[in-house]
Amino acid sequence: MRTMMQKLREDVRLKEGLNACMGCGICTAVCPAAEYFEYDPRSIVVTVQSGNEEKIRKLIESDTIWMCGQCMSCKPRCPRNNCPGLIISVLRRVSQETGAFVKSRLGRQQYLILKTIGTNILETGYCVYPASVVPETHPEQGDVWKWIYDNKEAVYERVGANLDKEGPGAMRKIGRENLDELERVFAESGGQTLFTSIVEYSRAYAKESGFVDANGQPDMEKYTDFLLNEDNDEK
Amino acid sequence: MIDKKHIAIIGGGIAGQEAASVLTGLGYKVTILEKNERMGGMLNKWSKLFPDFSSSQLVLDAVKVATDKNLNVICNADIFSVQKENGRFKLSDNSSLDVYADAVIMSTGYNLFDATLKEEYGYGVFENVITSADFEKVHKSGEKLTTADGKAPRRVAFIHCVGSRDAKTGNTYCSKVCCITGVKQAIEVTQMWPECEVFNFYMDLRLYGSKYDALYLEAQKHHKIQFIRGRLSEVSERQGKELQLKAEDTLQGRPLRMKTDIVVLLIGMEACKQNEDLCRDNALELDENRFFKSKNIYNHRNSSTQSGVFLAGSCICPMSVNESLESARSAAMLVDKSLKVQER
Amino acid sequence: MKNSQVNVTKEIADDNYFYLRSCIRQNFFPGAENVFLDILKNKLGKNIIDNANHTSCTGIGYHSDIVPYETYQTMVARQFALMTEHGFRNAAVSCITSYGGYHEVLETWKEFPEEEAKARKNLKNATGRCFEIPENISHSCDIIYRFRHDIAELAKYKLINKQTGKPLRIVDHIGCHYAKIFPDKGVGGAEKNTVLSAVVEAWGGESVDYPERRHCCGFGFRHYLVKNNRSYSISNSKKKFESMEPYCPDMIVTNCPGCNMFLDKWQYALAKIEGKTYSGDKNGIPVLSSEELAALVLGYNPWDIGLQMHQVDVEPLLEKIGFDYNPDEKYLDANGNFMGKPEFIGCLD
Amino acid sequence: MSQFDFLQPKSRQIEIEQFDDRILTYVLEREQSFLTCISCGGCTATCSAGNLTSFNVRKIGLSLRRGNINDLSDEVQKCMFCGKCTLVCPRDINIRNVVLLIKKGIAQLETEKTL
Repeated sequence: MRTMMQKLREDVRLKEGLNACMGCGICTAVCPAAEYFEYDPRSIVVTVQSGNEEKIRKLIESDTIWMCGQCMSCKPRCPRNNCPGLIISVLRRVSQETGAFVKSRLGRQQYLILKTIGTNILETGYCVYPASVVPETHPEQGDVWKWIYDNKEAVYERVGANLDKEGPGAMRKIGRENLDELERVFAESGGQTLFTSIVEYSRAYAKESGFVDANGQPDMEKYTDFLLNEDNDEK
Repeated sequence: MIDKKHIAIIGGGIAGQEAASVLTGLGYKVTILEKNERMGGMLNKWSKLFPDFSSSQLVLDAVKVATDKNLNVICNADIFSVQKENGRFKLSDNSSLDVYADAVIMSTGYNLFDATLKEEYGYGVFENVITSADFEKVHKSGEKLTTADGKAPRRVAFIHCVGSRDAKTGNTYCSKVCCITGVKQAIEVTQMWPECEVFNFYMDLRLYGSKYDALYLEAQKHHKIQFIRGRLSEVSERQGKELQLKAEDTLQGRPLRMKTDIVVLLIGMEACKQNEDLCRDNALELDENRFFKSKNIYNHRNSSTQSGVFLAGSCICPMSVNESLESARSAAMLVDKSLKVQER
Repeated sequence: MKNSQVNVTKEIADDNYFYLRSCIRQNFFPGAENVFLDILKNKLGKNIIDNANHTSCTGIGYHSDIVPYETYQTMVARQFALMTEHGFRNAAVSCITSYGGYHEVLETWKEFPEEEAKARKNLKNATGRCFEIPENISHSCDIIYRFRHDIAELAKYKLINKQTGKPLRIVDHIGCHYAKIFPDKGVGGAEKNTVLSAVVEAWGGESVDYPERRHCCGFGFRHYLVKNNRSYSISNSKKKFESMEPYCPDMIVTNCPGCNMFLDKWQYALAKIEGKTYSGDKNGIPVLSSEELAALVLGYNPWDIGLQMHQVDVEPLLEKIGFDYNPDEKYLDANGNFMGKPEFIGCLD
Repeated sequence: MSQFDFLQPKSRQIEIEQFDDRILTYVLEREQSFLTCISCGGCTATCSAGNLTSFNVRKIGLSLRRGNINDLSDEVQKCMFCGKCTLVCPRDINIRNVVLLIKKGIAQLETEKTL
């Protein structure tokens, strides 16, 4: 069996992101996640650098690796040219491939992201799509967005967009042939495998946690509900 | 035969002068070639020395070579070429100056790191960000350190490792003297302004020298100087030219933000740019940090990779004043030894 | 703040662009993309193509970790293939995440040629397409920066308060992925970025520095995407607003679609939560992208370019500039019929 | 319940200006040696309570310096006052007394509050 460290090292981004860390804390100083969470990118880098299997395993099972916001503010400051944000990406990949992500609350949310962004990508060709920014679940988007949402066709047309229509333009309908290509890219390059891995581990966890339907199969609607309302320790 | 031998010393700072004084004492003819108008080099810019706050003038006066018939001092001589010709060395500057010597000592010293390159610290942009060298200038003038608009600072922050141990600036080595300089200058600030809060932001405190740690203890105990372990990430300016710092309090693992009136950047030492010129026409080499490369760093530290050319002081690597003087004396002894061997 | 001491000079192509759209900008500020194309084609006489076959680069999926790097590289390769097929070598990128992503992929390929080979193989197998590495990748703000003086010459308005005659006080926010990942890919570098401040100054405004200028807006990808995580996002935007507040800015200019949206919406949400704004009035600080700002100085009809889609009302800003516009047309559809209006605009009642 | 309840802006960034230094002042007036702490962790390594619980003496010192009074009051309860920390301190700080003073200081603050 490959060790955690081997799994991490297979990713080129670890080579790009980790030279040697001297623990100065210049990354944590400007890290938006460190300001909000009990989070310290410096200590993550130190853990990965230690190569300690047990510690790394604990790390990828923890909430910690999911706190980074991927802004990469750490990158331009590091005096050793490391990039903690990139190291995090690698940890997250391994966490999802090995199923460790379901062991933490923030990790489990990957299922929610897959269901929203992943579905958007494959079905529309966009990461964000107007119909999916539902005002009820996005109250912070405000009344203007609600008005846009309720009058999508007219508003997008007014500002010259091409919502859901053929041809080029903003928010145009991305043609079937393009979506097919996108799907094949995902199948060919491991995107689909990752989707499946997230879904399968989430289903197993849902079942284990008792979110099952009458036939004893995982009830993913119930599970989604659970994830959406799962207690936030931060509050 | 000694009095027939001529030694050229490039650089009239404390290392060059100390070497000259040993060599003239032994009876050699010596020429010091100084690129500036006056002798003394970088130490001219310093006010008080660590660890005991002696005046730098004391050292400058002590190294001043007594007028000696064997000593020739040439200022404004910016040597850019050292060539071996018929077993001797020919040193030339940009004008018509040519000096011939049997042996050469490099004592070209160091440059200060250009703090504007560390853009995120705002030197040259925010008026209240100064360097350790700027602080010495203020101290030397006998004035008190004030903010740009002349007010007494309520808080001063010293920032360690500026231009040292930093791949971003290309200087991955430690400049060694900045830690203790930070402690010394912090104390000096509290001596100027007893009410002022003084902070040091550091990664490691590398207080390697004799009596340095005692100064650290004194700084904590008697001057209530505070030390925060975390490398400074950025400086920005708030209204009224007050500064804002961001670092991690690494011992707590939390980001920290602090307002301060003045930031002092402890800038590191870099090799002189003209070292490259000086290597061009001979077998001299530079090391990975652009300082002169020693034949070996243990028992031939003062020997360069060109036989007959010797190294003294901080052109080898960052050094404190006393190390520089010791290095100069040992370079001089090595010159003596090598010329005597030649003689035989 | 004085401009950069260490000048980062960056190549910005001067014509023949292949436009790569942004998911977020199309969604929230589609007018900004359209007017950018219009300015380039019809005001500056440039050749820029808007291709119907390109898709999302999947960057949001990549940074929220549901899209693996190998897939992301292949998606980027597909965009490059479309460029190659149309004979274009210069990309004009609307999204900052894509912009950083394209450069990240190119840097990876430079360091690890085997990754490029893999992406080529994946793309070929999946789509039959091939690609050449683009010569130049610029963000739309780079292009506006490059032609800022040409735009200034064509401008109908200056960024000057018409009543006081003083320049508008403008703070900028640079999207993190514009220059933090690769400082040499951003005008002015990562620390003293000048791509927006130079534009503001060229059009008569005053670029105002503020302490948290380089702080992230707080998107955080997964942190905004999951509702329960959004406190992260609003907390970081709040930090920026608090830091801007004492400088009384007339507006915020951004280069990143996401930042533009968050800085607009979080002002509203903060007002709802805390009962305060950071602008000294009830409206909030208007947030415009560099595309929208260019369109304004060129005198485009604000409702053609979609400024009615902002939560913080832009009308007070239009008034300040002395902009000649018709407030009654704000909520008319393409045929001039009233399409209803938002229940509430701005931040506080 | 507001529709915005899910949003709770906050920051855990340390703001030096907002330090509550009442306990620190109280301790320093009575145990000046604490000034010279270098956060080496020698105390934590030898601590009897720390070997059994999550108690960390070095961090107590930090919390004291950074004015985190809330953290302090819970933490100091875990100290067993064995005094080993004082024996190993390279700066010869009477750490045992520091912890004792923190307890007293907090108690005094509480009394002031109730008065």
